[in-house]
Formats: sequence, structure tokens, C-alpha cells
Amino acid sequence: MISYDDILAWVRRFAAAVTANKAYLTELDSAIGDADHGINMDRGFTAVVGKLDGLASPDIGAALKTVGTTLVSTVGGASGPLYGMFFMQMGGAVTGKEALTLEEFATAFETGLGGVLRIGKAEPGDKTMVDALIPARDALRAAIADGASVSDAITRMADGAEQGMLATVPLVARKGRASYLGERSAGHQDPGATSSHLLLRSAAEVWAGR
Amino acid sequence: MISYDDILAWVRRFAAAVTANKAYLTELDSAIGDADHGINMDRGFTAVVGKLDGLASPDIGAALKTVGTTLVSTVGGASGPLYGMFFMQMGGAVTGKEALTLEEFATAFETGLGGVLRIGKAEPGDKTMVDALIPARDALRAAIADGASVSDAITRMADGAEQGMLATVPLVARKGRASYLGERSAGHQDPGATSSHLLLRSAAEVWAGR
Amino acid sequence: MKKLINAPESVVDDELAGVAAAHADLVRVIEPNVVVRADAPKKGKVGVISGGGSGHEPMHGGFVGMGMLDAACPGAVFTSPVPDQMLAATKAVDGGAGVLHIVKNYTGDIMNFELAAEMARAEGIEVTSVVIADDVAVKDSLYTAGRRGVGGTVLAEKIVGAAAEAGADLATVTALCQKVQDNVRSMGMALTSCTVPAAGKPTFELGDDEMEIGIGIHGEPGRTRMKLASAAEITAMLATPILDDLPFKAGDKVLAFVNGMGGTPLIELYVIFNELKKILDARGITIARNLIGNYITSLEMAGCSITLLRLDDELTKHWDAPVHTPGLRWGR
Amino acid sequence: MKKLINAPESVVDDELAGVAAAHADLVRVIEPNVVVRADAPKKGKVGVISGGGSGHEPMHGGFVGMGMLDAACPGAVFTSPVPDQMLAATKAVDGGAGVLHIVKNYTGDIMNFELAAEMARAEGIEVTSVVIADDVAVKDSLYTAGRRGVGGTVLAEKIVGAAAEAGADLATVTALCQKVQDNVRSMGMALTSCTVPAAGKPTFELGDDEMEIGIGIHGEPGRTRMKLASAAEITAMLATPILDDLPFKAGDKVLAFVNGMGGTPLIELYVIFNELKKILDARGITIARNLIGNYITSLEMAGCSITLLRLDDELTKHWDAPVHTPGLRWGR
Ligand SMILES: Nc1ncnc2c1ncn2[C@@H]1O[C@H](COP(=O)(O)OP(=O)(O)O)[C@@H](O)[C@H]1O
Ligand SMILES: Nc1ncnc2c1ncn2[C@@H]1O[C@H](COP(=O)(O)OP(=O)(O)O)[C@@H](O)[C@H]1O
Ligand SMILES: [Mg+2]
Ligand SMILES: [Mg+2]
Ligand SMILES: [Mg+2]
Ligand SMILES: [Mg+2]
Repeated sequence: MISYDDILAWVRRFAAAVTANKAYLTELDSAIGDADHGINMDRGFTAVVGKLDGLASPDIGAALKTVGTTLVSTVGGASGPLYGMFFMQMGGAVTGKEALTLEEFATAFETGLGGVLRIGKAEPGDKTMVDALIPARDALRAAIADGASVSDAITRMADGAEQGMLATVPLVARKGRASYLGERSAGHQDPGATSSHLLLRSAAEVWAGR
Repeated sequence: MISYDDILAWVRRFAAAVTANKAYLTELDSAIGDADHGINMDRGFTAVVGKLDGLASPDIGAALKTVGTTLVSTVGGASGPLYGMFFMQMGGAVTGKEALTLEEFATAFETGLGGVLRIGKAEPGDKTMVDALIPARDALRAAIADGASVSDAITRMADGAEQGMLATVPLVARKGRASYLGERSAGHQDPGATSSHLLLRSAAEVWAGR
Repeated sequence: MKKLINAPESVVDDELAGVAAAHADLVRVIEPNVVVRADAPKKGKVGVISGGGSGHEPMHGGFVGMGMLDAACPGAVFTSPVPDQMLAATKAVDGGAGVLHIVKNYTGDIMNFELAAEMARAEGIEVTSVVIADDVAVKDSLYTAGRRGVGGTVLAEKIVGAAAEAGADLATVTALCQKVQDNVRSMGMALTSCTVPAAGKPTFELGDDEMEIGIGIHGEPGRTRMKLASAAEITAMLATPILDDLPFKAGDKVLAFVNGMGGTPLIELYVIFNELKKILDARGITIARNLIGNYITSLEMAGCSITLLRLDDELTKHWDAPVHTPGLRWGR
Repeated sequence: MKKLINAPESVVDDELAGVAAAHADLVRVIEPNVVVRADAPKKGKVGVISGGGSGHEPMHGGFVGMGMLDAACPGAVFTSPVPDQMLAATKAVDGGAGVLHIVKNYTGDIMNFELAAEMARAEGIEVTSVVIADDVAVKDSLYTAGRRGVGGTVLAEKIVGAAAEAGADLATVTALCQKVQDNVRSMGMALTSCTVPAAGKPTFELGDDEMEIGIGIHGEPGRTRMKLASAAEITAMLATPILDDLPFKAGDKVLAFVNGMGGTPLIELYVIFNELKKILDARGITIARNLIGNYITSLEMAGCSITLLRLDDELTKHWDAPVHTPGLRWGR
């Protein structure tokens, strides 16, 4: 089972990872975007962390929704609505729950991903965060089918995101700012796919050995 | 005697020297001024050279006045009126003459210098072209008193200008743009004193061996 | 990084405080970072708002005032504002006749404005949106994010603002904005990169003899990097794709907008305008109106963009109408 | 050197051609490089002219038009114009009521204007001159070239132009210009040098963490070089010598002019204005009017200057009067 505290620990660990990788994410965005992805994410997750302590009941759905609405209200840019919608929709799928089975976590994750796809309208291969999130989902589903532990399943999920992230390098972007570069966007790793990998790597780290 | 052709050769040689030293004079002006002295002088003397061929009678006074008015009309900045006035006044002192004795040349030069002092109001030691022109005049007067040849006298005159030019290096400027720098103007050679030295060095070169 | 700022985190707040102090007769600044016309809401008047990342000044905050925008939402530097801002702006300017959102075509702007529009509609305010996407440097395709919104936005805000000021209804104002979009094309270039304050170093590096053609307004690198060229050549490189795209034809009257990217002095923009005039003359196109200056910028980037808007009597009339904002003013 | 130009030799001519093409309703450009108000000479109106090196755009050519200058004489970049220009300008604007020459205090400007004034007088035109020397960075002394004319010039041209437009006679217009000079003080700083086109490289070199305090408007190095500081510190370094010099006192009303040097974006100028407001508030000085933007520039230099003008009712009235020039416009 994944507890309420696990979820909060995950969000906190990701927030710390974002801060640690702020310059790196911004650097990636300066190659094919507008040099703000790390700054945007860090602004949002600094605000998120400030909200976590004030949460009243141990409701995973409510907590994730707070993360989402805080991101929408503080990040801006493309990543604000996208990550915001991800957390809001993920939270909506588990309203009132104090703990999640791996299956429930997977379903919630898929609901969040659905929100990203709906508002961002990106297809796999467009060189966006979707290219990390979809392989992550697929890896998680496969791990569950294999009967993997929480720890193993989430690690395989993070590995899936990592491969997806690396696979964005040769792509020519069709969505987001990188698309303005046309062919010149090839050869660079997508910043949003990179932060999405960090998101799932943080989960794998928090839940290691479980 | 200094002939009409000698005077024209002098002006032409100085014009060539200005072109050759355009970047150097501008460089000096960028240290303590506004990086245009070489450009200004070159613009003016390019125009002057264009006028020389069209001169009708062999009148030294008229020729020098044409040089002066052309400079006034094309140079601008501080050096335009100053060099313009120099040549206009010098020409005015020898109107109608086809040749000059060394004494006549000296008097005309002094009249030109008087024009510079009148409109520029600079004192010796203010770190301007005056600091090259006054020692030049003094050296010429001394040479004439010694009974020197034209060639020797003008060379001593150029040497005087050169010493005056070098002596501007440690000075703190009190006139011209360099004065805005206050103490920071010390340690740099004055651009106008440098072009004034070139003016007289050109004369010495043209009349060498006479 | 060399900037006249106190700290990267405070740039936008400090700037907005300066705007509020300088132009209290025209605008007020409300939470969460919205520049609102001093006399908003005006009963019965359609509200016109826009917004986008900061770093493009005077756009958009400098265009709030009589005859132009009713409110502007400045995000962090080069980052779309958040929906809370557009919602607050929409509510602050709603005089009962509805509110038009003028949105530049960037994924972030589109999504954040759309969220705000949904929230505003949920509160009972009628909201329409027009997306400005005028940058011919970007290939237009159904499968991509599409063209960026750049210089045409300034012209749209002026023209649409005039119509709203004159009392046009929401449908008319919205259609007029779409008409501007349909008749405007732009392209830009950079001589230098710019530095996002929080990033601290230039977004891209350009050699001393290089320029970027086809840049946007966010310090994004452009489509091609090439050796520096003359003003005449650069103007042709920008004007030709614009002219061929709409296409503009002999006999057309246009508004020619030569825009500086923030670090380019006026003397150079007039040199470009002079070249543009020659190109349009040769094609039989008349420059009926012009705008020359730094109006939609990328921080301190050196470079320029050209925008051409095909004019008719309606667009010309609204362009000529009085405007009184910090950044654009005539007629009163 | 990265500039949007065709060639260093043609910058000024190309720019003037652009100005003439863009603003034919306001100005015409006559030989030898004089920007003249389209409707000059106006019978019975005092003519107001100014001039100086190019590279300070929009000053002075951008200030020719209704309610400001009747003509401007642009020299080569950073080089005083030649007397032929000021003579042509004086003759072109003389409507029989005399002509005022507004001269910035530089040796070159002073001498060239003086030669022109002598020539104009010889042709029977009454000419007066006022020298603007407002830069407190330069020590004022009888034995030096004295203070430079900088930002105060823009304010003088606007105020004096309004009085001339309203029909004031030459003595009154001249006295008013002197009054502006007596009540205005400025100081500037640079983050970067600028590059004179014909020189091809920066006039001075500044380290990545350095700035120059006390610069003029010709890319001259300033009085002191120091480590980069915050906007608040820089504003204090510029404002304090200005305030102490006149001196400005509690209860004074001022026009606060925050000027960009050409390469500084508006966002930074508003940050500076915000700091200036705090300093003046603390001293009990009221900012009754303000002007924020790039109005008297040094090519593409990054940096700013602050100008304060002590206002009374007369100066305020003329400042507020309508003006319609390419560079400054309000009231019509
Ligand atoms: N339509 C989209 N769908 C999904 N992700 C997207 C889309 N557009 C952009 N992104 C992601 O957003 C990232 C950029 O985020 P960020 O830099 O914060 O916003 P912005 O592009 O507005 O500056 C990209 O790297 C990409 O992964
Ligand atoms: N008042 C003056 N009297 C004599 N010479 C002067 C005076 N002011 C400046 N100069 C000379 O002019 C030179 C600068 O000329 P230039 O650079 O062409 O003009 P500007 O200073 O207007 O840019 C100085 O180096 C100095 O020698
Ligand atoms: Mg980005
Ligand atoms: Mg000089
Ligand atoms: Mg962004
Ligand atoms: Mg000069």
C-alpha cells in the first residue's frame, strides 16, 4: 500500500529534486525553449511545499488536488497547466482515500496523464513530457501484470520515463516552443520530459525497498 | 621660399597622414573622448583634397581659406571649427601671395594659432591641440632667429609639436571632452595634439632638404 | 548578467510598482499582478484584456488605458501568466457587455487563458478569445503548436481597443480582432540573445559576426543562424516571407510596423524602415500608416521585427482613433 | 560590431531618409541634413532649433514638430553638426520673430553654433542661444569646458517649444529656456559601452561585473568605474548628487525623467523609476510629472540617466501643452 505520508514524501522529494535541478532544467529549456522550465517548476513546487504543512485531513485526493491547483496558480507557462492538470486529475481519481493500492495508484496516474493529453493535445513523439509519461505508464502496467512489488513497479516506471526522456533527444518537436525551431530542435533532450522523469524517479527513491 | 605648390603638397601630405592615422587618432579619442577624432579629420581632409584640384589662381591665401571653410563645413565637432579657423586665419594673413618667406610663413601660422586660441579659449596645459601648436611656434621662432634653413626650421617646428604632444600625456584635461574625465584623463595622449603634430610633421617631410 | 534590477525574483514586482507610481492617472495595479485601467469597469463597454510573460514591455501593461486594453496580465519573465490573473482581470473589467481575451499563440498562453475563460464563464461572464498567430518564421501546420503571436498583437490591441471604446459589442469586437489576425504577418531577427534574469546567462550564444533569423519574442533561437548582413539584406529576408505569405499585392495599403527587440536604438529602426519602404515601393504597396520603435520586446535583445497589416477603411479608422496609454498615445 | 546598418558612412543619411519617409506629415529633411518642421517657417512665430551629433535618437530630429522644435541639425554620429546646417535650419524656420538656438554644452557644439549664429545675424536674422549644461557628474568650473548638456535638453526643447507655439516672443522664449537650465540637473551611468559605427569597436571596455558612473551621452567613459550594484543603489548614486546640487528641497514639485541610453529595456527603467520615487518620497519631494523611456540615447549603450526639473506653474503649463512630434506626442 501507498500511504498518505508516502504521497507527501513523494511530492516533497520531487520538490527537492526540482530545486536541485533548477539550473539543469533551465539549461535544457534554453537550448530549445525560453530558458525558464526549471525556474517555473521551482516557483511552483516552492509554493506547493508551503501548502503541504497546512493540509488538514489525511486525504490523498485532496492533497494531490491542492498540489495541482497550487501549480496552476503559481507556475504559468505550459508546464503550469500541464502539471497542474496532472495532479488535479490524479487527485480527483482518489478523493477521500488515505492509502492506495498499486493498482489504484496506476489508475490515478493514468487519469492525471489523461488530463495532460486532453489540454496539451500532444501525441507521442511530439517531443514533450508525454514522451516520458506514456512509457512510464506502460512500464507500470507491465510491472503490475508481472506482480512486482511497489518498489520494483515504481522503479520500472521511473526507468520507463527515463528511456522515454532519452528518446526525446533525436526527435523534431511538434508541440511546445521547441516546435518553432523545426529541424534544429533535434539533438536536444526535452525539458518537460526531463522533469517528468525526475517526478517518477523521486517516487522510486521514496518507495525504494518496499 | 615656400611656393604655392609646396603649400598644396603639405595639405595633401597631411591629408594622407590623417587617412593613414585615422584609426590611431580615433583610438586615442576613445580613451578620453568620444572615438571620432580620426573619423572627423579624415572626413574633412577627404573633402579638402577634393577641392584642391579645382583651385583657380596660385593664391596661397585663397587656398588656405578654402581648406579652412571646407573643414568648417564638413568636420563638425570641436576639431572642425578649430582647424577650420586655423587655416582660414592663416590664409587671411597671406592673401594674394604666390610664395612665402619663412618669416611670412611663421607670421601666418601665428595668425592661425591666434584663431584657435580665440575660439577655443584653451590655455597651455589644458591638454589640447594648443599644447602641440604653441611649442611648434616657439621652435619655429627660435629656428628663424638661428638663421636655419626652411627644412631645418620646419623640422624643429615639428619636433616642438612632437614634444608638446608627448607632454600632454600626464596632463589632466581642462578643455574638450577629456575634461569630463577629470583625473582619469591623465595618462593618455591628446588626440588633437597628435593630429597637430602630424600636421607639422607632414610639412617637415614635404620640405625636407630645402 | 548586467541589468538595472534589484534581484531576479523582484523584477516584475518592482516594475509594476514603477508603472503604478508613474501612471496612476491611467492604470492601477491589483493583485495578483494585473494592470487595470484606472476607470474600469466601464458599464456597457466590452472589456479587452491580454497578457503574457513579462519582458516584452511596453506590451502588454503599457497598452492599458483609453482606447486600447482594459487590463493586462504580466506573468513571470517569458512565462505565461496564471489563470488567476486572467480571471481577476476579466472580473475587474467586466462592465456587463462581455470580455475579449487577446491571446498570443503559445501553448502556455493558450492553456492558461482557456482555464481562466472557463472559470470566468462559470462566474457568469461572457468571454470570447482570439488567438494571434502572425509569425511567418514558423511553419503553419495542423500537427504543430502553430505560428507564434508576435508584432501583430500590438496592432490588434490598438484596433480592437478603439472599437470597444467606441461602443462595439462583443461579437463585433471579436470579429474585428480575428480580422486583424487574418490580415497581419510578422517576422523577426536577433543580433544578440537576451538574458532571462532568473537564468542569469544568455539564452543562446551568437558569434560576433552572426545573427539569428526567425526568432520569436522569448529569446528562443530562430530557424537559421547566418553571417551578419546589411540592413538592406536583413530587411529583405524579413519582408519577403511576410509579403509572400498573405500574400500582400500591388495596390494594397499597409500599416508597416518596424519593431525593436529592446536593445536596438531608434536610429537603426529608421534605417530598416527606409529599406522596407524601398521594397514595398517596388512592389506597388503603399505604406499608409507606420509605427517605429520598441513596442514588443525581448528584454535587452538587439534585433528587430517587421509586421505588415493590410489596411482597409475600418482598420484604418480604428488605428487612427485616439489612444492614451503609457506606451502608445495620440489624439488626446 | 553588430548593427542594423548598411555601412558606417551611410547610417545618418539612411536614418534621415527613413525619418522623412515615415513622418512626411510632420517633417521634411532638407540639405545639408536638416530636419525641418513640415509647416515651417510660421510667420510671426519664434523659431526654436537644436542639433548635435547623431546617435542620440529620438533627440533631436524626433522632436521636430508641433509644440517642440522647428528644426534639428544632426551631425555625424557623436559629432557636432557643421555651421552650414544650423545656418540652413535658422533660415528655414525664421518667421521674422527670431530664432533660438538650444545648444548642449560641448566645445564642438558651442563653436559650431556660434559660427552659425554669426552667419545668420550677418544675414539679418535675430538669433539667441541658450546653453544647456545639466550634468552634475562633471565638476562645474570656470577653468574647464564645464558641465555637459544631457537629459535636461529634452525637457527644455519641449517646454520652450510650447511657449514658442503659444506665440511668446524671442526674449521670453530665451528666458524660459534659461529658466529650465537653471532648474534642471541630470546624471547618467552605463552598463555597457557603445560602438561608434565608423570606429567599429566599443569606445570603452567594461568588465562583466562593472559599471561606469557619471557617463555622458557620447560613449565617453564616466568619472568612476565600479562593481555592478542593485537598481536601488544605482538610483541613489545618481539621484543624490542631483538632489544636492540644485539643491532640491522638501516641498519641491519635480518632473522626474528616467531615460534609457538606447539599449536598456523599459522594464528596467520602471524599476529605476520605482526606486527614484522612494528616494524622493523620503525627501518630501513630489513627482508631479514624469517621463520614462529612451529619449536621449548613446546608440545601443545599456544604462540610464536621471533628470530632475523643479517645476512651477509656468513650466508645468508648457510641459502639459500639446506636442506632436515623431518622438513625443500628446494632446493631439
Ligand atoms: N502541448 C504540450 N503537451 C504536453 N507537454 C507540453 C506541451 N507543450 C509543451 N510541453 C512541455 O512543456 C515543457 C516546457 O515547459 P516550460 O518551459 O515550463 O513552459 P514554456 O514552454 O511555456 O516556457 C516542454 O519541454 C514540454 O515537455
Ligand atoms: N577648447 C579647445 N581648444 C583647443 N583644442 C580643443 C578644445 N577642445 C577640444 N580641443 C581639441 O579637439 C580634440 C578633439 O577633437 P574631436 O574628437 O574631433 O572633436 P570632439 O571632441 O567634438 O569629438 C581634442 O583632442 C583637443 O585637442
Ligand atoms: Mg520554457
Ligand atoms: Mg572626439
Ligand atoms: Mg516560458
Ligand atoms: Mg565628437
